[in-house]
Amino acid sequence: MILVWIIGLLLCGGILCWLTDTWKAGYAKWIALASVVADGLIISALLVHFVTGTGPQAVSPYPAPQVTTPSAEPHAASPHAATPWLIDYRNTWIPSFGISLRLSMDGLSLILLSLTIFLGLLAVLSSWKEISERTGFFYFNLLWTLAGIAGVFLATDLFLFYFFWEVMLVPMYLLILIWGDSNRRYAAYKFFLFTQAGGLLMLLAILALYFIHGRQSGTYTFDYFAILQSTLSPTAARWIMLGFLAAFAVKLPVVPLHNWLPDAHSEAPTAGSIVLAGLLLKTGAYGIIRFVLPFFPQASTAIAPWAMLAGVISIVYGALLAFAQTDLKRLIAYTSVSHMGFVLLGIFAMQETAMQGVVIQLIAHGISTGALFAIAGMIKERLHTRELARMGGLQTSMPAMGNLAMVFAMASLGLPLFGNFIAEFLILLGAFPQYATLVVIASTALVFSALYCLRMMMRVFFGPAAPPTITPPTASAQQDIDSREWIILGLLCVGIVLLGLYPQPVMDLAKETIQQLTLNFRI
Amino acid sequence: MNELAYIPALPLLGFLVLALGGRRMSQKAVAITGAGSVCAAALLTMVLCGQFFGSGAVGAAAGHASPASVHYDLQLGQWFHAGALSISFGLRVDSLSLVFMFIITFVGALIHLYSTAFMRGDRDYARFFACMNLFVCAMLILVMADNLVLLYLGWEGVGLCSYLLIGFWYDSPANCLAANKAFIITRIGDTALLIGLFLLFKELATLDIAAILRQSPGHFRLGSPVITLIALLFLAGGMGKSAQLPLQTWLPDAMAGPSPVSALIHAATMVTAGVYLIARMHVLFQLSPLAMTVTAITGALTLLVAACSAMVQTDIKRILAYSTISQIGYMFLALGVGAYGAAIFHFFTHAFFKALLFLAAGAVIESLHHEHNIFRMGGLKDKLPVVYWTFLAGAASLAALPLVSAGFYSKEQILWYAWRAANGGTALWLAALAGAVITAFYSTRLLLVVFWGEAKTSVSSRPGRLITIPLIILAFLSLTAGFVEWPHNLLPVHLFSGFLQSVLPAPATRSGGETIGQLLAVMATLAGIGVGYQLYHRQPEIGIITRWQQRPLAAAIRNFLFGGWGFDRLYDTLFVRPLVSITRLNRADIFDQLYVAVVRAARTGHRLLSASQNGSLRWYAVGVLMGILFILTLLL
Amino acid sequence: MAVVNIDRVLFVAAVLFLLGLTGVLTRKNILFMLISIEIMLNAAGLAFVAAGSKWHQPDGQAMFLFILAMAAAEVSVGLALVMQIWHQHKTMDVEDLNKLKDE
Amino acid sequence: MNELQFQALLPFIVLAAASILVILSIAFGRSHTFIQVAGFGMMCLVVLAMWLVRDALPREIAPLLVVDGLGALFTGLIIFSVLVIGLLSFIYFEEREENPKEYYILLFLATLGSAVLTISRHFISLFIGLELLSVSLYALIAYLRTRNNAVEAGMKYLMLAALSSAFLLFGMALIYLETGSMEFTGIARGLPSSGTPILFIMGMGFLLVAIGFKLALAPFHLWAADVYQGAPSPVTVFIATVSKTGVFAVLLRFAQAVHLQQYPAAMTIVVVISVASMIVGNLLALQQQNIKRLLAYSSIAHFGYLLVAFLPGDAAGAEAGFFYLLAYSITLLSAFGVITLLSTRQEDAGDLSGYRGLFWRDPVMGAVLAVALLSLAGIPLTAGFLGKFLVLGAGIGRQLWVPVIVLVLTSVIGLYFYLRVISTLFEKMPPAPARARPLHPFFYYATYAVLILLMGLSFWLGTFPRPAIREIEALLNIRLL
Repeated sequence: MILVWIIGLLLCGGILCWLTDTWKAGYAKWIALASVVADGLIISALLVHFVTGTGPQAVSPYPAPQVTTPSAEPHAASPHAATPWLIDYRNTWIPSFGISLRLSMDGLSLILLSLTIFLGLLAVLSSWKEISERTGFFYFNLLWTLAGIAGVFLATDLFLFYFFWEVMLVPMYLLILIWGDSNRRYAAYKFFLFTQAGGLLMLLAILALYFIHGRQSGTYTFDYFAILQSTLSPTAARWIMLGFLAAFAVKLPVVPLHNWLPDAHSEAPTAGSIVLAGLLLKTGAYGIIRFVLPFFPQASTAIAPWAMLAGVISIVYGALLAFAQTDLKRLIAYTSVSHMGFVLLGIFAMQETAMQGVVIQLIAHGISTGALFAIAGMIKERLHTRELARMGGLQTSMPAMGNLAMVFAMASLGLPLFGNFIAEFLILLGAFPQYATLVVIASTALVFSALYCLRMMMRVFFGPAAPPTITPPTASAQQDIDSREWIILGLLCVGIVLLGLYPQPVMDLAKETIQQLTLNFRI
Repeated sequence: MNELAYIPALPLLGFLVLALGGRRMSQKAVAITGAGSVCAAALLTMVLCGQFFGSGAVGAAAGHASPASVHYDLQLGQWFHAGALSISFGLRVDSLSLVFMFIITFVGALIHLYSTAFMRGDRDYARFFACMNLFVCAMLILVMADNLVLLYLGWEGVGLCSYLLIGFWYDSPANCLAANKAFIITRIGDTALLIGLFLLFKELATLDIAAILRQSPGHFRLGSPVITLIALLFLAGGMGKSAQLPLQTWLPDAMAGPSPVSALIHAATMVTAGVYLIARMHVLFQLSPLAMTVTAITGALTLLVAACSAMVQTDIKRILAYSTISQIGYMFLALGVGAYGAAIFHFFTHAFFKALLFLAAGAVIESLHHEHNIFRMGGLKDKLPVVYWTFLAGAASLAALPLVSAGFYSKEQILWYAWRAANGGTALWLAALAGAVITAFYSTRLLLVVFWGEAKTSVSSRPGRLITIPLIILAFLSLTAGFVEWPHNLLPVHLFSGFLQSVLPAPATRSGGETIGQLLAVMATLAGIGVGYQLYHRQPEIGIITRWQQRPLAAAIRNFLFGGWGFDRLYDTLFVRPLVSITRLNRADIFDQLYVAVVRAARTGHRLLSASQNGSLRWYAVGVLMGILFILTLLL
Repeated sequence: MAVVNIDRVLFVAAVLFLLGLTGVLTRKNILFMLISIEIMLNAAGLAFVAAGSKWHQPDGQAMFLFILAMAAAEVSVGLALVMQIWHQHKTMDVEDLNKLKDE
Repeated sequence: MNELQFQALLPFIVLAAASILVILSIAFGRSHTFIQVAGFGMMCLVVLAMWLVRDALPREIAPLLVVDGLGALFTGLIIFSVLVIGLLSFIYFEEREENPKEYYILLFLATLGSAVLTISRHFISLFIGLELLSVSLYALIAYLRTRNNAVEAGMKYLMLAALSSAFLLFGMALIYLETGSMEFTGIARGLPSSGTPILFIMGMGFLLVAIGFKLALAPFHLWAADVYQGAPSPVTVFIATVSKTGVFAVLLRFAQAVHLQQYPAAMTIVVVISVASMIVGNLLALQQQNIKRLLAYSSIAHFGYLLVAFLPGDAAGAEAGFFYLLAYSITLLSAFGVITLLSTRQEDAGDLSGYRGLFWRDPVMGAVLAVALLSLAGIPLTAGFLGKFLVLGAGIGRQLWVPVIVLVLTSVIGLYFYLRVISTLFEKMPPAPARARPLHPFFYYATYAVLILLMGLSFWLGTFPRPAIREIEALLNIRLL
């Protein structure tokens, strides 16, 4: 039930924002903040309970009469072994199609959920001043996007999953379309069309799965745990998996399906960029971990080398493009492509260490890239530009921001002390034994990431200040970050360092899930 | 043994204080925090040394103690563990680490004191000390780590600090570029090291240093490809950090940083991290003769190449930079021939005299309002007496002036091992010898040109006491530090090697020829000094140089050496330009075209179909008919 | 009554139908188009009658009556529109009716 | 005709009576408002009648009609649509300074025709219903003789519709000739057990042509855009929803009766038609600037989707099909409602530029239109999504991969132009043109309310379709075996 609350709070909060704004401007942001904070409290309570507290009391969400099919499908094995599921909520929705309103939470979802709320909070804060017009509707969209994302992380009914998957798109689309930058329309279209194309293919796959399972077991249902029990013919498995992968690969994104990302990220308002980079990309990874691997063990082992190859390509290609960009936000956007490549690499290594790395990477990337986007937004508020050519020497006028930016730049180039290093280290280490060559190629990204991060720092904060003819010095252009921005960046900074120094709690939370998963792939 | 933790913790604390509150603190407060933290760390280290000696490590020196190495362990707690991997914040201090810790904290403390005066009035006083403290902390972690991941943390940390400090005066693009260059080139080495880590973990399933050293002899065949690969990857890591061929190009540019930085990071400590790594992992290298040879050759080549470049430089700091590269070359040579102790010993002495030289150079530069070109200096002998005498000591030590200078003892040892050690050889020895000559030569040149002759630039300011005291201390040490270890045919004093032997095995040597070797070494030094004196002091003969300058060939050679053997240009054409141009070309992301094509196709389809909606009723009727015919054809 | 050969009648109907169709497609004058459509409808009616007689059922004829009625209604509306067109455009040419189309 | 059958027919009789009532009240010179209200009342009566006779179902009124669940369902949808359309019509026509009264006669006649279609089980009733529908539509389309080329539109529709009905008749004649029966069931019986005679196939083809024309499926779609654009907005939405609903109902019934799915040839035709419609419709709409034309093209595509649900010919298919139609009707009604409200006296609000920043100018209408478009695009939370979902399900259940894949791909194309319109709605607001205050505030706001209601309905169907689906299933099961 509490899971429903988490999502419901956001939805209601959003509607409230919209309504109040129509008659009393200025309340919206507070309501938004309140609802996010409330969610934050719930989540932190959960975190405290499950991390420090008595630890996961596993609820077994598997259908009572266990059908352990003696089949080649390994995941039909040990569902009774300590299940990773912490909370399970179900309610009927459209019984005639076996669609139920089912939300379940395991360590992984909990982690990503907390990330969602954390970044959501910062997104609200970071648009505090930036959004001056139609605030109500803005926060409505923002909160609904968050709700959709939270739903995606919790849904364990395929239909419901798809439902949330789509729900998070439209508000995001509007965020980009209405509050975006100069080229927003194009970016918004691109974002929506890419993701929707992928999503529809996934819908096909889901339906196919639904019917196959129905034919086998006689009960037509979209329930995740029920479908987990069904066995697929290899060909069917391959095609259906491709359907799922299409959606997730677009979201992740994997080269060459990544083209929506730079435009969307760079045109979106700051909050939008934070949510996009920090959360939306994660849904893709989450989808692969939650659905693709458990549903199609054989098929995914078969495709693993190619997937990892794609991951490596994304890593290198994204890094190279990031190096070439002249637009700050585009640069950061391409770094995401590179970083998410690591995620793909790690997932399909199908190996515990790498998988742990993936989980860390999801959070670390969310924080570091989110922070970079926040900084880019602050710079844009001051200089009214995203062009690297029109920046420079900002360290003089705003040292604090410069130093913080340095922290996050270092984080995203994978320096130890920061979460990203742990993530990349674990991923590479885990993948190395089987796929040495790929890992070696991927490791070159460490150099490339240094290239683009240092270039960014140099162009933005170091060197001589841009001549006033290019960027007219305004009063705002001089002032360093204020207390609100301090809070935002400070929180992120603490987060990323904590993750780098003490990642263990996160890893322990995800452990159960991951072991359950990698159980199927023991070589 | 909890003091261990405080040693790196104190500088860290200093860093945190300065980083968070630095901009609101007075310069005095900043200086006290910055320097104080490191001094405290230094004191702690001394205490630690004392305890260490007390705990019978010296007994080991006499040779009758058990070879089981004396060491202190401290577990600060779990870092992370996943699957088979388990990493902890564990410190492990044995004699090797202790030597490094001593240098880091002690020399570091002196340099911090120096900087408090040197950097006074700088806009970013606090930032400077923050970075310096962070550096000391990271370096300490690097040498104290008990597992490779923690070591890597320190390894990258020092890289970061070096980057920050090279680009400390960020408003000139040149400095930023130098900083980036330093970071990226070392990063290449780091990546190699990381891959080495992966490989090692794949083989041994642990990254704990002690465990690795224990298990690898049993696990790897002697000279098996795997171990060779691992050793070479580690070597590559060392090359990056220690500016060895072919990754040496960043160090000369790194002189863009303030002089104390050059002294601490780019002379005394960070650049020797590679030496530490290899010494620490010597077991792996022992297992792979090939790797050893490569190391030795790298060292030999580097020391020659760098020394030659140092001969012709005109920027005082660049001269010192090249000499640093070349001296580290000596250490690599020693490592390569298995004389780990000798390498560490040379590191020990080198830290003193090279730090001294840099600091002195800094003092000179300051007092000549930022003049770097040695040929516009001169005649400072009487204007800056303290600086002169200390510099003299440093230069003598660098040139390895026999008996009276620390450099002599360490270098002589290396020369001898290069010749006589099991996997040493005449070629290596000759290379080292030639290096010695050149070193002596350019040290003389440096000294004479800067301090003798007539003044060319007026002295603006005299260095204060905070600057001179560290100089004097270092000068003293760079003369006397060598006495802890004598060539065994002169005096049976082997404190240093005895101290280390518990960790680092002494190399097998072919006995004989000590005296010859020493004589030759001495002669080499004296020859170098003599030539330098001839060319740069005896006024009439100064013409020789100028006459050479006229000769095109000589000029060409000189420029070639001056440009650091054209490595920069090579890399520029091989890697940098292609990379940049390719990425520029693809800035618009080629894959976009794919989707543009799709869109274009759809638009075309729209246009074609839209043409059919031409509003003519008869055309529509025809359309219907067409449809019918189509259907009928389908049916029949 | 004399038994008529169904196929022939059907053939006639088909011919009529095609004639009407060609009329619709070839004539430009709205009136003539309407007339051709009438012909087509009647062809269909004829076919119905034939079919009805084949099965000896009244349905065919019944259907024919309906067709007549419907044709009448249709033509009446059609003619009304024709008048409107004449008022507005002063023409009977369908090709002039092309205000509505894609740009 | 016993009185049970009479009962069963009651709603339709009331419906017929409605038009007569209108005629009378015109004769007695009642006002537009009166007629409006009366018509509204009559429609409510029809609904009431349906509620009363729900137990009398299913009834067969041999040989022409059969009143069963399917008929009731579709008739219900038709009546519902007409209720809304009637409301829309009032302000539309009242403000057009035409003489609007006769309009209602035609409207109700057309409705009757369409309703008859839904219950017809015989060629004659089919024919009567269809012609009743078409002939009144000719007049309806051209009703506003002098405004935006209504007459041209009417003429085009008349010609082509007549052409198609000629084909329809000829096809019927051929089938009759072969099978000796004009009842759907009889046709199935009359067929020779082995092999299907050529004439029958041809007749089937002609039949499909006529149906395809009415549903504006490619390649018989050419008329749609022009007629949609030329016709008065309420009539346009009538064509889009009511007439098509009736035709689809009869298609469904006919197919079920003769087991159309058994003829691979026929099925290939349907597949080809549906695929063609999806592609053609979406591509045509891609850069269309006139929203009425755009909706026309999108309707082409949507009926292409609908055929995918028709293909399996099983219960799931019918269910999906009806739900889709329901969602589609609701959506179109709200969309055209907005168009109607925005139309000026001179011309309908066709051009997209008129919608710039609508969301900020008039949030309610903006929201309604946006939601309608999202529903057309099949985005969750809206009825359209569930419709599309069910259709896909029906298709995949029978492994109809080709049309299903095409559906997915084309609906991505479709998404583009829906987004285009939506982004227009959200554009920065230009100086808003001063809108004349409504002449008839009551009806104006009533319309508003209805629009909001429709939006809510769309959300409701999209999120909690459970009751609706239960009802649909229940009704579809009420049938004669």
